Amino acid sequence: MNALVKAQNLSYKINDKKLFQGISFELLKGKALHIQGENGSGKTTLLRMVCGLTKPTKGDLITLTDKEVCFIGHKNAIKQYLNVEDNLALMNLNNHHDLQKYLSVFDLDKSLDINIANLSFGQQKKIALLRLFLNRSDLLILDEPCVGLDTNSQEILVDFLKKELANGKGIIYSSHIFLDFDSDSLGI
Amino acid sequence: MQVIKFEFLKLLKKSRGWLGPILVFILIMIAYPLTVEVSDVELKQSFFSILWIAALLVIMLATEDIFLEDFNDGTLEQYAILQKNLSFIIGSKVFVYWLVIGVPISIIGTIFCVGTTSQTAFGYQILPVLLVSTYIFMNVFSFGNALSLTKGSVLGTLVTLPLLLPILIILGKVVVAINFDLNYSGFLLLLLGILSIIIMIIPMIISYIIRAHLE
Amino acid sequence: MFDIEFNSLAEALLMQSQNGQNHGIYVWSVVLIVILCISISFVFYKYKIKEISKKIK
Amino acid sequence: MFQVNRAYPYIFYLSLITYLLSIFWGLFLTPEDFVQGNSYRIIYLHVPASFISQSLYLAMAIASAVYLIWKVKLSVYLVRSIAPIGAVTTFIALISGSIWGIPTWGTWWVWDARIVSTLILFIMYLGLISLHDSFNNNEKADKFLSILVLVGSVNIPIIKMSVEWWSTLHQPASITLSEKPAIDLVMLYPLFGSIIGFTGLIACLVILSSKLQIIKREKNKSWVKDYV
Repeated sequence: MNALVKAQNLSYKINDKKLFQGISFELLKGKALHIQGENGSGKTTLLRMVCGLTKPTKGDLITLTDKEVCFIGHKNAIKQYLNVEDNLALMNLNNHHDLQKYLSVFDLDKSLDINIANLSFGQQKKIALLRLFLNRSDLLILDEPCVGLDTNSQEILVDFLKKELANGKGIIYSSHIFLDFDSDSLGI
Repeated sequence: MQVIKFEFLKLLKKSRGWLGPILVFILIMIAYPLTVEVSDVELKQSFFSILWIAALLVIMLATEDIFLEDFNDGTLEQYAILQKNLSFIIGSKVFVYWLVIGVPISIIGTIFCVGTTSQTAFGYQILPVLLVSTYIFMNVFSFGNALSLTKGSVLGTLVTLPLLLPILIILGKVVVAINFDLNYSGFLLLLLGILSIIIMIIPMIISYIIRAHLE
Repeated sequence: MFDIEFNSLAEALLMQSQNGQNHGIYVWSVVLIVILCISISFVFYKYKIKEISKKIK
Repeated sequence: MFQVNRAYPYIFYLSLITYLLSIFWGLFLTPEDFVQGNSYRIIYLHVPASFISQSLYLAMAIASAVYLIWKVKLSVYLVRSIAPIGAVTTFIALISGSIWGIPTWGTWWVWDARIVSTLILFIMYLGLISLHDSFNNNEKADKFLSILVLVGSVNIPIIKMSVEWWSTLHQPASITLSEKPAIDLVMLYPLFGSIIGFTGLIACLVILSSKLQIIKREKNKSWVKDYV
């Protein structure tokens, strides 16, 4: 048993308008799945379905992991009026042993006491990505993780994802920016 | 425990969220004597109705964005994914809001009550009633705001305010009971009973609603 | 049991009570309101159904 | 739905005739009330409306429970179609009650518990209508609507008990199942008749309204196209 997600014949419709239909896939440990599709084709909906937020109209979806799922969505889930340190505490990451390493990689270690509202969009995205880098999950679900990131950070992201794949974790992601690592693709 | 700590952190750093409602409450309590001819009798007659309505309106104001902010920045969806027990988080969120806003309002209301009626014994009886009723208001308005999460708070209030009118009627009865030395503790027990049902059920309903919103 | 209470139409419209007050205006205005509300709702729903059926066709 | 359609004219005419006959009976054939004079005849219009306005809410509560538990779509259509009709009947009950109040109590509005709770019921119906009109995602709106109806149903027992809780001007319910009726039998028969007739008429309205709701929501289905 090394499958993480099994999906069979997933369909979703909203107000009788069909979004997608008959999608089946299986995600094994140590594999990545790239969801591809046009705007409005339902990529985000499919990813949220894997997270358990949205229920499919038809079809079965099983997630076979007893750990929490790590989800990076369009919304950053960080508080604008708090500083970086408090936000890390809210995300339960302030005691993580790798925290200092990634803070310095992202050049954030000197702005711990700055309010999020004063940071740029890209920096905010980086803080949201710390949730990914310091994850305690088997299954990583990334919805457009590269929006607003510079090339350097994208490389760091790709390197990290490769390492996680080698560790036997599963990744499902959607991205319009090409990420250079080994992944299957699924078009919807 | 950690959830409660985090909610405290979030609410306390957002001073307009908690200080605003408390100041509005104080202002209402100061403003209403100006509208009556200053004679003690008239003040005492209308004091309690102003007190209940002020508490109701201020709690309504305070719960306005209790879920909206977390919904907009994606915190709620992270909660929904990470923790299975969403209703517990919601229950503690409402509890923290009550602790930070409802309790001060109750204490301030009691002070005003003692000041107006100049009877300290009234204060002892009014304080528990205020504490319980603000917690009930908090829960019900949170429910309303969860219903109309992205539609503005007017709709939610419109829809849930009718549910609170029976509570207001009981509060009116409480004042009569205190004034005439009648069965006061019976009403307090009734309010406590209503509260205990509400804090069991409302967080579950809200978490169901929020999951539906996230869908 | 089945005696008609009023002798003429005018009397029925006025509905004078024993205490001398004319209650007809109250009773008849309520009758009017009820009939209006019910018939307007019927007409409204019939019209709406017709309208949407036309649209679907 | 097709069976309902076939039965509809029978229900409609039968209840219309029953209603009109009992109203006629009540207005012209019953004796004058000793205390209230002729104004008591409003009872034949007021009581059916207030009875129905509460029963409709109960029906909505049951239908929304059915929707939330078994996900039966038809029941939430029922909830949606009942809401405006409930608002209309509550409106009738309020207006007829306050007109009745002028000759009997000398005032058209009293802050009496039962009247106030009927007013609350009216506002709740309006709130329900505004809630389900404000969502563009139908399934979401359905869920929220049925939750709100269920939570609001705590208000119904309060309406029922309020008269006993606060003794004021309003007379207690004229007809109860357990006790002997408080009014004369001669006046009771037409009252029963008008309640039955009015219920039938409102049932017809509900049928029409849910028909509209079904056609609206399922307009892409082929059977709806065949039907219209």
